[in-house]
Parts: sequence; structure tokens; C-alpha cells
Amino acid sequence: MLSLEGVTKSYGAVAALRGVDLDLYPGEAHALVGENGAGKSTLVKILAGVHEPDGGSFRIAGQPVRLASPAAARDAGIAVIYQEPTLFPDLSVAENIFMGRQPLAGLRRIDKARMREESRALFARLGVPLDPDRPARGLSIADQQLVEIAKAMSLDARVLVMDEPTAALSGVEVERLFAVARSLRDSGAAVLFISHRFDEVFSLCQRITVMRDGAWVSSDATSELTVEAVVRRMVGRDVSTLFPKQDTEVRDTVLEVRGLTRRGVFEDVSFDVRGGEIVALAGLVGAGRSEVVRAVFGVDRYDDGEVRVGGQPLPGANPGAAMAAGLALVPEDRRQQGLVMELSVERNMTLTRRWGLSRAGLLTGGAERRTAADWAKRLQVKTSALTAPVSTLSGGNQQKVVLAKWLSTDPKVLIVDEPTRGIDVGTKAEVHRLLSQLAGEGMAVVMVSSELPEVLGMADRVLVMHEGRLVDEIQRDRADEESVMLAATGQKGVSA
Amino acid sequence: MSLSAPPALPATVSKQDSLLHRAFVARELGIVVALVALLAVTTAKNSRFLETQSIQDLLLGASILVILAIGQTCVVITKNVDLSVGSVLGLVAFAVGKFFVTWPHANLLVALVIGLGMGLACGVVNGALIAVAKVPALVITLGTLYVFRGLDYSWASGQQINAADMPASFLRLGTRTLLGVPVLAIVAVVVLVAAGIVLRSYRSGRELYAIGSDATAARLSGIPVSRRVFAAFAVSGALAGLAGVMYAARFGTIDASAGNGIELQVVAAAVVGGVAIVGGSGSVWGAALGALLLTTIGSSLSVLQITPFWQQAINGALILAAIGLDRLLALRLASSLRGGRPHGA
Amino acid sequence: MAPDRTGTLRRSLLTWDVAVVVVLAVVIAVASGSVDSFASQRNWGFLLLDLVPIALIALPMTLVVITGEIDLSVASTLGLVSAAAGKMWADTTLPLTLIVVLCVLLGALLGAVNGVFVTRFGLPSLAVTIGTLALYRGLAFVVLGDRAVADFPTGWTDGAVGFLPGTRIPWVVLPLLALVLVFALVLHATPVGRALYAMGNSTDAATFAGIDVARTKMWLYVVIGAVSGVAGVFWTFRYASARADNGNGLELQVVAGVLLGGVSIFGGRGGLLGVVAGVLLLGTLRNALQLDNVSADALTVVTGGLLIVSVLLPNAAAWLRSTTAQRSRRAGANPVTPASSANPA
Amino acid sequence: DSGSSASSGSGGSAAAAPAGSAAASTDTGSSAASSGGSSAAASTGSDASGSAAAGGTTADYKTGLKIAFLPKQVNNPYFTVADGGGKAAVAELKGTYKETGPSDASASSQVSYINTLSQQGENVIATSANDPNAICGALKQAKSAGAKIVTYDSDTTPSCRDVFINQATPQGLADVEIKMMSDEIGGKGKIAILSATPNATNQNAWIALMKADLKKPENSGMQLVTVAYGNDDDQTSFQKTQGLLQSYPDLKGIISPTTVGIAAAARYLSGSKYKGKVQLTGLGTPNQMRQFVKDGTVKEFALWDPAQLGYLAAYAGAALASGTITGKQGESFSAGKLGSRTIGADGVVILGPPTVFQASNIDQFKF
Ligand SMILES: Nc1ncnc2c1ncn2[C@@H]1O[C@H](COP(=O)(O)OP(=O)(O)OP(=O)(O)O)[C@@H](O)[C@H]1O
Ligand SMILES: Nc1ncnc2c1ncn2[C@@H]1O[C@H](COP(=O)(O)OP(=O)(O)OP(=O)(O)O)[C@@H](O)[C@H]1O
Ligand SMILES: [Mg+2]
Ligand SMILES: [Mg+2]
Repeated sequence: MLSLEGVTKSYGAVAALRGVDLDLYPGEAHALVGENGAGKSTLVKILAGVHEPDGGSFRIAGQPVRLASPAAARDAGIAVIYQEPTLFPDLSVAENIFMGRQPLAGLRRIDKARMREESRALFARLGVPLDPDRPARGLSIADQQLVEIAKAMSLDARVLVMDEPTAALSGVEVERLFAVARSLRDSGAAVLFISHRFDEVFSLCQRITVMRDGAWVSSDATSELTVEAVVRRMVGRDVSTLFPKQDTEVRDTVLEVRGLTRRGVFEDVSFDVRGGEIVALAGLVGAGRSEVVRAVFGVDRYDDGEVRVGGQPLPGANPGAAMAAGLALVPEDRRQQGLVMELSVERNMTLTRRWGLSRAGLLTGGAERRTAADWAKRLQVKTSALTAPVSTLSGGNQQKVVLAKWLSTDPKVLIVDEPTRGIDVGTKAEVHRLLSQLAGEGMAVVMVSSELPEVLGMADRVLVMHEGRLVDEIQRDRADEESVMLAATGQKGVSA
Repeated sequence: MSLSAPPALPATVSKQDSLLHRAFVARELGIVVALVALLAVTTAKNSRFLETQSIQDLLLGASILVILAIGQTCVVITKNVDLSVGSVLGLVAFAVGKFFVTWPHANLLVALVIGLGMGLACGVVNGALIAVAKVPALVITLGTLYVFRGLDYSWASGQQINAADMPASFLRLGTRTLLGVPVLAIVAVVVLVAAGIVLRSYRSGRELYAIGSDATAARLSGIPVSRRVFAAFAVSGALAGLAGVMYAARFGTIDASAGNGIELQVVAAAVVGGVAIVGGSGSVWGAALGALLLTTIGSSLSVLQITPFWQQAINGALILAAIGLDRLLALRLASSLRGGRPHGA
Repeated sequence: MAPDRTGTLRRSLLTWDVAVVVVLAVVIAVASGSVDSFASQRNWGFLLLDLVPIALIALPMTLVVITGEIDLSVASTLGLVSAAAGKMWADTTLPLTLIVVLCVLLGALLGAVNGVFVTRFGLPSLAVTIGTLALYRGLAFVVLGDRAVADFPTGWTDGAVGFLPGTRIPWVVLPLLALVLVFALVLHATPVGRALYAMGNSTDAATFAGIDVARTKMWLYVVIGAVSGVAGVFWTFRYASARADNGNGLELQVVAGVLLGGVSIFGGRGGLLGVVAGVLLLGTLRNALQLDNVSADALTVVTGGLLIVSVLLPNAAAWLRSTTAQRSRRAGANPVTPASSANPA
Repeated sequence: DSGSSASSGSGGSAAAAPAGSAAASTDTGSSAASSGGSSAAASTGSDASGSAAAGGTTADYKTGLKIAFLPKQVNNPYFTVADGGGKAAVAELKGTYKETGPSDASASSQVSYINTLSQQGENVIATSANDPNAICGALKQAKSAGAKIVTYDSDTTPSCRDVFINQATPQGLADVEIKMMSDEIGGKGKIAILSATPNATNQNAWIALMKADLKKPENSGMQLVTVAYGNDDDQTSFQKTQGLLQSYPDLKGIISPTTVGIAAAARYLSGSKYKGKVQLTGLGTPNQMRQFVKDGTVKEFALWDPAQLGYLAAYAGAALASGTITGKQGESFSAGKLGSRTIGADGVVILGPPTVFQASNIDQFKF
């Protein structure tokens, strides 16, 4: 029904897709898997008409098509749930679902009653009691995702594309979503499903396409594949070699977090981190890990609790003070929080050290250039020039810039939030090696990660969060996939 | 805790019921209350403030500002701003006067069409520059504010058009009443109702809100963003043109400086009426009420015999109070929306 | 990576700053050749004197706009400060030196009020400063009313327009130059300047880098208020007249100069060299055209046109670059080499 | 001074304090009017036109003088007419005429134009000051660069110019307006004043004089209840009129010494139930008021002819530049068709008494 052949797409210097083939058939659910940055979302955007491919052919029902806009894709019967929810915060949920194609009554007026009823019906099918009249502002990520799903469902599309729709959902909601997807599939629609959760992939899909570094690797029937085989194809090598954390001598406690609470987000979070160890914060997306580390660093305020660094209490909501005390946070959203995309590599790298590099309050440029060049070399940042805007760098190199920016402050405690999200295989290994090395030098490292293998491979201790609470602490030797997932899904009480 | 506890589902749907609507009503109601209070205080001081004649005058005084505020609302909702409306008004008003000077017996409708057409043309210039070339509206309309006014000045070159130069039938439009309601106010109300309905109940109207709320999401939803923004500026221009015709009819005396500086009042009216300058929310009803409130303040200050020096200061304070109040309401709304549903996961 | 290097070189040579400087040089050269008495020292003295208040306020305005905010109330601040100076001089026995100090403090206070609204309450600076634009001007009239206080000691009033010994260049140019230097250093060569660019591009990223965005902006508003206060004092003495309407409309000229200087209204981009050149360009162009007997109307059109061009041109350039890049990529058949396989497999 | 009308009986008094115009008192730019072009038109003062014909030889004057007019604001119709008068005079004098100026009525922009004119080596700068002090410094510099300075309509501090052409004395204007009002309401009842901006110096000077007039025994029947300000903005003036009538139900008359105000007030009255019951007078232009005089809303109002003001300013400037006069009290010069004029105290030359326009004579005036 829908077929792509040899599709290529570049963002400036980054080749996001380099010859991808994909065939979707009616009545079949097709999974697309691949590492972060493999190009899955880019492929989705091409299907959605957001981007036009640079090359390759695109056919629907055998006819070559050109989707110049999202509206064109929609009219061609393609419904898309994007990875990042794209809602209108000021508009009601019902309007969000039907924007651009609201049901009309006489005189082409929008039929609000019908819109509301249809939204209710959609939510009923999904089993969530969302009020169609409330504004989208303030919806949790999960609810936002549900609105996106309802939106896609309402299209009655021939092709349903879902880019990690379940990342923010709990088991119950995932099951409902799957029920809906299956019924769509059984009524003859083609489904393209993207997820990092293999259990979901294997339970929903009949066929799996693997991508790596923007290229097509394989497409096979699910029945012929195992999880291990898929992972091997995704990564291209043995997984275990990726995580070279060496055992190091553990030193004194550097960071103490006591009873940290932010109402409605996380509650009573306490933990210690010692020099030389890597502590991982694990949990499902939305468990509140990022919020905890943001509060520790002082970007967010908290209602209750205390943070101490080297025994000294840290004032809340003051990142500057946290930095002075020796804290560093590599945030999860590189583009929004980690980097100033318009500024040069050099300026980004030295942004955290601008006072340290100045003499008598003045920055002469030389010191900045030297520091930046030094770190670029140490982390092997590939860039045309240090004066090039950081936005022209590939994702992995951007991540290295963020790391350089924080490592150059010579922190006592390094907090990294999803340090390897969106970066390629080689860089990932380098980042892991670096973290391990830093811990070896006595730094305390807190790592928030959603990637279980990363957590298991790197962490000396795993702290697991569930719905804003710290529910488990697992030592390295006892940590395995099952124990972490059990705690992360809330199926284990608070352990000793 | 039982195995696989289902996520806590909100038992609070009824509490949240149409919060959006309530916030909307609260905002508009606030202005109405302020308006009523103002009328009450002024009338208490001087009973003749509420006579037919003065109500008529009030409506007449507000109608031009209301028309401009409606156009501005369309633009501001999309997260843009049109600072050139005052200059467009001036240019059109002079053109209409000049038109009657040249063809004293021309049909009134022709003048109206010319005014609307010129305003539209100005709006199209703004819209094309902003939507097609994708440059910031603030800078472009600041530029066209100068350009249109400069054209107006050099065209008029010191000329003034007087009531005697225009047909009495045209001027009568400016003062005439229909069932006790001034014609110009009726025009404003018709435009208001039309714009209100389009913005509330038509796809194109709702899409303006969508664009202002999140332009990227709008693009992903298949909304022709550039075209809609362009249209918003065209509408604002056309309405400024209409306001120019009304200005000519009402004041009868026109020189090139008509409407000079009115843009800030227009933006103020919209902001006071709850149209968020960051786009995505607000209504023409609110903006119209804002315009009415500003006009009423002007009249009552003089009736209350408050020294005129205070008037501008009070206007400024009012704008600050309005955006502050808006922010407060938004925060309230946000916090009441939070916590309703603890966690999706 | 040679081609990339030349690319960056070309980019840095073609920046807007440089373009404005070049245009300025061309205007000066052409005007010197073709406009009588343009190149005279006397004329430059007049020209510079007229530009002092605009240039003065443009300095902090550049910083404010680079952080992504705006301050439209500067001219009203200038007016209120001037009115206060007149009031104090006429109705109290305070020594003039003290009055000057109080005036600058008053300016800082007015700026702080803006700052509180913007940073504490999180309100959009455009709306806030439209409000204070009206409020401060209104208060100026409340303070001084219809009066014009003019009996300042001639030592002060003549001093304000005095020349450097042996020249026709006003001495105030020297402190102005010093301030330009200070602001340029702060913006381009201090940690604070780096922070300003960072927060203008991304508030989030700046916050995560430990920059106290709210406090920095607060201080910027205090500074721009104080500088507007200084400009108000200068204005009062230069024109030997304290009036409530002093500097009316000056904010648009300041903003026009800043934008023409290549500062992005969305923040994060631009520099002081460009702004100084932009202010000078507006001033010299006006002066030259005025000397050439071009009417005020045409000057208005030119100002507006320049503003529009200043945002259109960089955009057009970017558009041209991207289309040529695309074409060359298409033409170059995009050899798909597995670039990232350079990583260890 | 035997003025052409009843009003000027008490004219010609009092030395002129620096005074401005009625019409041009505005900073907003919408003042008095004419539908374009200058109006050589009917002269106001009968004695002026009388003595003019013979004496006014242009022989005493240098030819080829560069005479520049710098109004408060270009594009202001009032000044367009006034400067038109100046243009006619310069043509008679075989000089070079120029009009230039800012499009906003602010002193600071005027300064930059004065500087430009002094650079350009103008022999005469005729200007109407937006601020009596603010443009002083620039004028002095122009003077030292050789230009002769004539102010018209709105004066500066006397030391900054050579001659001021005063359209009328403040006392004369105040007297005319009180007289007209008194005649219209039979000397009894509450009256109000609708002024321009609260900070219009000349307006305030007139209002003060009118208040003094009202204290005189013959005016004791009239009682001034308030002064309202319409900011020389049509809409505001309109609203203020409305406000006045609401605030003071027993109001008998309104005096509006500003052309914008009187026109707006007339328009309000003509469309309201107060028409004919509440009297309106003040300063206005014939073109703007014609319709209201004819429909009975307004009985009479006054003004001078702005074209003559500019005409006289040009002659005074030419006389200064030719060395005929220096600006001292007692010197006289010939002013073309306006005849010979003598400089009064402080270098002030008075144009003549204002004209009172009524239904009977209004059609003779086209400005
Ligand atoms: N707008 C853009 N500009 C430049 N590069 C981009 C842009 N969007 C994506 N990329 C790059 O293209 C590559 C593919 O990204 P894509 O979002 O398709 O990955 P993905 O497979 O969806 O990853 P994930 O699993 O993290 O969602 C990445 O290297 C990314 O950094
Ligand atoms: N109740 C809520 N209302 C609004 N937003 C919410 C709510 N709960 C979570 N979010 C948002 O969802 C996002 C994810 O939550 P959080 O960062 O706490 O989870 P996490 O465990 O770090 O997940 P991730 O893997 O995405 O980093 C946050 O950015 C947060 O703002
Ligand atoms: Mg993706
Ligand atoms: Mg996170």
C-alpha cells in the first residue's frame, strides 16, 4: 500500500537517511527499530509530509506521490503520532484533536457539540476520562500523548504512523492503545510502529525493519526474529563491550540529598553519592528523574528537603551557587537546555567558565580559544571550526560539546541526564569510557538514563524511581533487567 | 500496593468542567464589572452621564477604536502585532476626503469600497512582507507606520479637508442614529459580531488561535500558516481602512495626521481586553470591551473633572493592571489544571 | 577543512555590522561630495549633538534587545525625568547637582519598575513597556503640567552644548564615546556579555549554564532607566527647557537605530559596532537629506523604508544562500559516503 | 484702530507679552485650515489695506534675499496658509522662498532645522517656536552666522530673535472673546472655556486675561465654571464638550479659543439638543465654521488671517536683512500691501485686531 525505496534525507551536513526501503501492507503492523539517531523520526517526518526527501521514490498504492505538506499527507490517508507531542496549549483538547478538520454544521460553522461528542467517544475507546473542553496546557506528557493518539485515531487513516507513542504511557494505557491499533489493523489499515520496547514490538507487529545510522539494515517477519538478533542488527556488534565501567576505589560522600520534595512531581527523595562511583537513576519516562536532578542542581525549585555538597548545604533554586559548590548538570534536552544553538562551539564550551577565564573582568578571547581547543581535542569534537555555530554539528558532537562545557568546570559531582540520547554508537562508547574514567579520577557521577543496558553496564548502584518516589536501590552485582524493571513499574515496594 | 496498580484516574472531571470557558468568562466579566463600576461612579457624580445623548456619544466615540481593535486582535492572536493601523487610518481618511473633493457627487458606497480597498492594500503589503519573507511583524509594521504616514503627509502636503468639502449625506453617517443607536456603532457591532463568529466558529478563525498558540504544531497539523497570517494582516488593514472611512465621516475635518499615535491605544485596548500579546488567546469581544472601557474612562475623567493630566497616566496604569490580571488568571488556571491528574505513568 | 574556513571568513566579512558601516561610509562620502556644507565641522557638530540622546539610549537598548526583551518606555522616562528636574528646580531649593543625581536615580527607579514587571511577574516586555510608555508620560504631565521650566543657570545650559576647545565638536561626544567603549566591552568582552547572548538565544540553556536570567534582566532595566535619566538631564540642559513632552516619540528612533544596526528583535544577535553605525547612519542620512532640502515627509518614508530593508536584507541573503546551497547539493549528486562509519565499528 | 467689526473696539491695548497663536497653539498638528493654497483674500484690518497701497515700495529692499519659513510643523494646514502668505511676499520682494520643518511639532526637531538653515546661509529665518527657550540657542547661533530671525505666531525669548510678528495681543483676543460671549448670552449666565492642551502657553495667557475681564463690573453677570482641555484633538474636544454640557446643565455658553476645539464643539452642538440654546464662540477659521454659522449653531467667532501673518513676517525679515530696520522699538518699515508698520516694545510688530466672522460676512473669507 505504501512503499519507500532508496529514500535519502540530509539536514545540512548530517545525512539522517541514506537509502531506506520500507513497505507497508494493509492489515499489517510493521515495527521500525534502531538506535537513537538512526533516522526513524526523520523517516516519519517524510511520511508525514513535514520534510520532502532529497532522493528516492515514494509510492502509495503503486502511485508515485509527493507530499509537500502535512495537509497533503493527511489527505493521502496518513495519520501520524509524532515523537514530541505537538499540541496547542491555549486550545481545548477537542480542538486539538480536530484542528484543521473540525466537523461542520450549517453555514460551514464548526459543530462544537459534535466535536465534543466525538472526542468523548475517542477517549472512551482509549479508556481515559479526559475532558474535551479543558485546555491542553498543563496536561501531563502521558495525557498529551493520549490526545495525540486520539487525534490520529480520529483520522480513520489508511496508514497510521506512531513514533514512540508508548514512551510516556503506563501498562494499562499501552494495552488500550494496542487494542485500538489492532482493531485498526484488522480493519485494513497499515500500521508503522516505532518503539525502543521490544516486548511491545514483538506483541504488536508482524514485521520488523531495523535501521542503523540512517541506513536500512533488514526487514523480516517477527516470527523469524529474536530480541537478541534485532539488537545485534541495530547496534552492529556485541552489546556488552559497550560499557567499560571499571571498578574504582570509592571515596567520601560528596553529594547528599535529603527528603527532597516538589509537590505533585516527586516526593521525599533521599540518596548519597560518593566520589568515584557512578550512581544511576532509573525509571520509566515521566517517573520524575529529570525533575529530581534539576531540583538538585537548582534549576527548579523544591518545596522541601535539603541538598548538601561536601557537607555544605546548598541554597535552593540557584544554579550559580550549585556550580560554585562543584555541581555540574548535563541536561537531557541538548537542543533546548544544553546548548545555545546559535552560538559557536567555542562560546558554548566556555559559557560555564566565563568568569574563570576572564582577567580583571575582561575576556580577551585567547583564553577562551585555548580552553575550547583543548577540550575539543580531548573529546575529539569534529567541527569545521570552533567558531562555527554549534547547530551545524552532528548530534553526537553536540553532546560532546555539552560534556566539555561541564567537564571544564572541573566539578566534584557530575550529573548527566540521558547522556547518550541521540548520539551514535561510537560516540556512545566514548562517552561511557569518559564517565568511567572521570569516576576513576574520583568524581561522583549521577547518571539518569532510560536505557537499561547503559544503566546496567555503567552503574555501581541503581536507584529506581516510580511515580515521583525512590522505590529501590540495587547494587551492581544484584542489578539486572528484571529487578530494575520490576521496581520501575511499581511492582516492588520500597526496599531497605 | 497491589500488583499493577492502574494509574489513578481523575475523579475531578466535573471540577475541571470547561475551565477554559470559565476563564474566558471571568476575563470578560472583569472588564464589564470595571465598566459598570466606572459608569456607576460617574453617574453618581453626574446623573446626566447616563442620558441617551451621552450614551450615544460614548458609543460613537468607541466605534472607531473598536473596529481597529478587532483587526488588531486577529493579528495579535497569531502572535504578531500591527503597529501601522494608525497610519493606514490616516492615509485612508485623507484619501476619502480627497476623493470627495475631486468627485463631490460620488456615491458613498464607492468611497467605502475605496477606503476598504486601500486599507486592504496596506494590509497586504504588511502581510506579504511578514508571512512570505518571514520577518518580525514588530519591525515591519513599525517601518510601514513611518512609510504610510510619510506617504500620507507628502500627498496631503499641508492640505486640510473640511466638512464643507464632503457631501452632507456622507457626514450624516457620522452622527446619524438608527433607533437611537449611532450608525457607526452599528457598523462596529456588525463587524464585531462577524469577526466574533468567524474567530469562534470557523476553521480559519480557530486556525489563527492555533498558529499563535504554537506555530510548529500548526504547521504539523496541516494549517497553511503563512496564508493565515497574511490574511490576518489583510483583515487588519481592511478594518483600518474602514476605520479611516468612519473617521472621515465622523470628524469631517481631515488632515494628514488623522489617527496619529492611535496604534498604542489600539494595542492597549486589545491587551486590556485580555488578548494576550504572546498570542493564542483572547477574543474580539474582550478587545471591543477594552476599547469601550478606554473610551469611557476618557469621557468620565472629564465628567468627573479629574485633571486631564492624569488621563494618560491612568491609561498606562490600566494597561499594566490588565496584563498583570491576565497573568494572575493564567497562573490560577494553570495551577488548577495541574494536580487534577497526578501522573500519566 | 579549507573550504569551510573560507566559508566562515566570508560569513564574518559579510555580517550586518560591516554592511552598515560600509553603507554609512558610502552615505558620508556621497553626501560630502554632493551636499553643500555637509562635510563642514560645524555641521558635524550639530549632527552629533542631535544624535547624543538617541545614541546614549541605544547603548543599553542594544543589550536589552539582545536578551530578547524591549523597552519602549525610554522616551517617556526621559520626559518624566526632565519634568521632575524642572519641578525640583522651580519649586524647591535643592542645588542643581543634587537634582541631577536624583534625576538619574529616578530614571533607574523607573527602569526597575519595568524590570519588576518583566522579571518578577513574567509579563511580556512589549506589553509592559507600552503600559509604562503611557504611564510615565502621563506622570510627567502630572508633575509639571503645562509648565516649561527654563530658568536654569546658563552655565549648565551653555555647558551642555559646549565645544571641545578649538573645534566645533561638542564635548559631550567624549563621555558618549567612553560609554560606547564601556558598553562594547561589557557586551563583547566580559562574562556578562556572553551571558546576554546566551539568554537571548535560549533562556533555558542560559539558566542551565548557571546564569541568573531574571536578575541580569532586572539590572539591564535599571541601567536603561538610569541612562534614559541621564539622557533626560542632558535634554533638559541642551534645550534649556524642562517640559513634560520632552523626547516624545524618541523610543521609535532608538529602536529603529538598534534594529538597523543588525540587532535581532528576537534577541541573541547583533553587536554594538552595528548599532553605533546604525544610529549614525539614520542621523547622517537625515542630516544630508535635510541639507539637500528633502522634505520631512520623504525623511519619514526613508526611515521606515530603512527599517524594513534592515530586516528584509539579511533574510533575503539567507534565502539566497540556502537556495544556492540546495542547488549545488542537487547538482553535486550528493555522494552518499558512510561518514559516521569512520567511528570504530 | 477702527476695526472692521464691533469686536475690535477694545483692541490695540497692552504691550505684548510673548504670545503664541490661538490656532497654532497645538502640538498635535491639526489646527486651523484652508482648503489649500494661500489666500491673498480679503484683508482684515481696514486701516491696514488703506495705508498699504501707496507706501509699500519694495525699492528699499535688497533683492535676491534667501528667506526661509520654519513653521512649528510642516503639513499643518494653518502654517501652510501662513507660509503661503510669506511666499507671496517673497515673490514681491524678488527673493528666494523656502519652507522647511519637522513633521512633528517638537522643539528638538526644530533645532535641527534651524541648524540646517543657518548652514545653508539663509538671510532670514522666519519661525514659529514650539518652545520659547528650547530653540533659543540654535537661533542665536544662526544669528551669529548672519541670519536675521523673525518669529511669527509663537515667540521665543525676545533676545533670541530680532522681531516678533504678533497676530494679535493677548488682551485684544481675550477682550473680543468675552465681548462676543457677553453679546450672545445677554451678559448673564454660566460659561465654560474649552481650551487646547493644558500646557499651551498662549492659551493659558488668554484664559488668564479672560478671567480678569470677567472680574470687571460690566461682565459680573457671567460666571466661568470651568476650563476643559480638548488637547487640540478633535475627538477629545468633542467628548469634552459633551462632558461640559452634562456636568453643567445650566451652562449658557462655551468659549473655545482654539480652532480645533471650536469646530469640534460646534459639531457636537449642531447634532445635539443644545443647538441654539448654548452659545459657542471663540477663535476659528471661516472654512471650518461656515456650515455652523449658516445652520445657526454659532453666531459669531473671531480670528486673524494667517496668510497676512506670514506676509508681514516676510517683509519684516526683508527689512532686517536689508538694513532698513534693526528691530528697535519705534522703527518702521513698509510691508507691501499691508502698508507701513512700526515696531513696538520688545521688537513686537502687531498684525492688527482680529476679525469677527458672522453670517453676514463669512462668505467673504476663504481660508
Ligand atoms: N532539524 C534537524 N537538523 C539537523 N539535524 C537533525 C534534525 N533533526 C534530526 N537531525 C539529525 O538527524 C539524525 C536522525 O534523527 P532522527 O530524529 O530521525 O533519529 P531517531 O531515529 O528518531 O532517534 P530517536 O530514537 O532518538 O528518536 C540525528 O543525527 C539527528 O541529530
Ligand atoms: N503532571 C504533569 N504535568 C505536566 N507535565 C508533567 C507532569 N508530569 C511530568 N511532566 C513532564 O513530563 C516530563 C518527563 O518527566 P520527568 O522529566 O520527571 O521524567 P523522567 O523520568 O526524567 O523522564 P525522561 O526519561 O523523559 O527524562 C517532564 O519534562 C515534565 O515536565
Ligand atoms: Mg525519534
Ligand atoms: Mg528525564
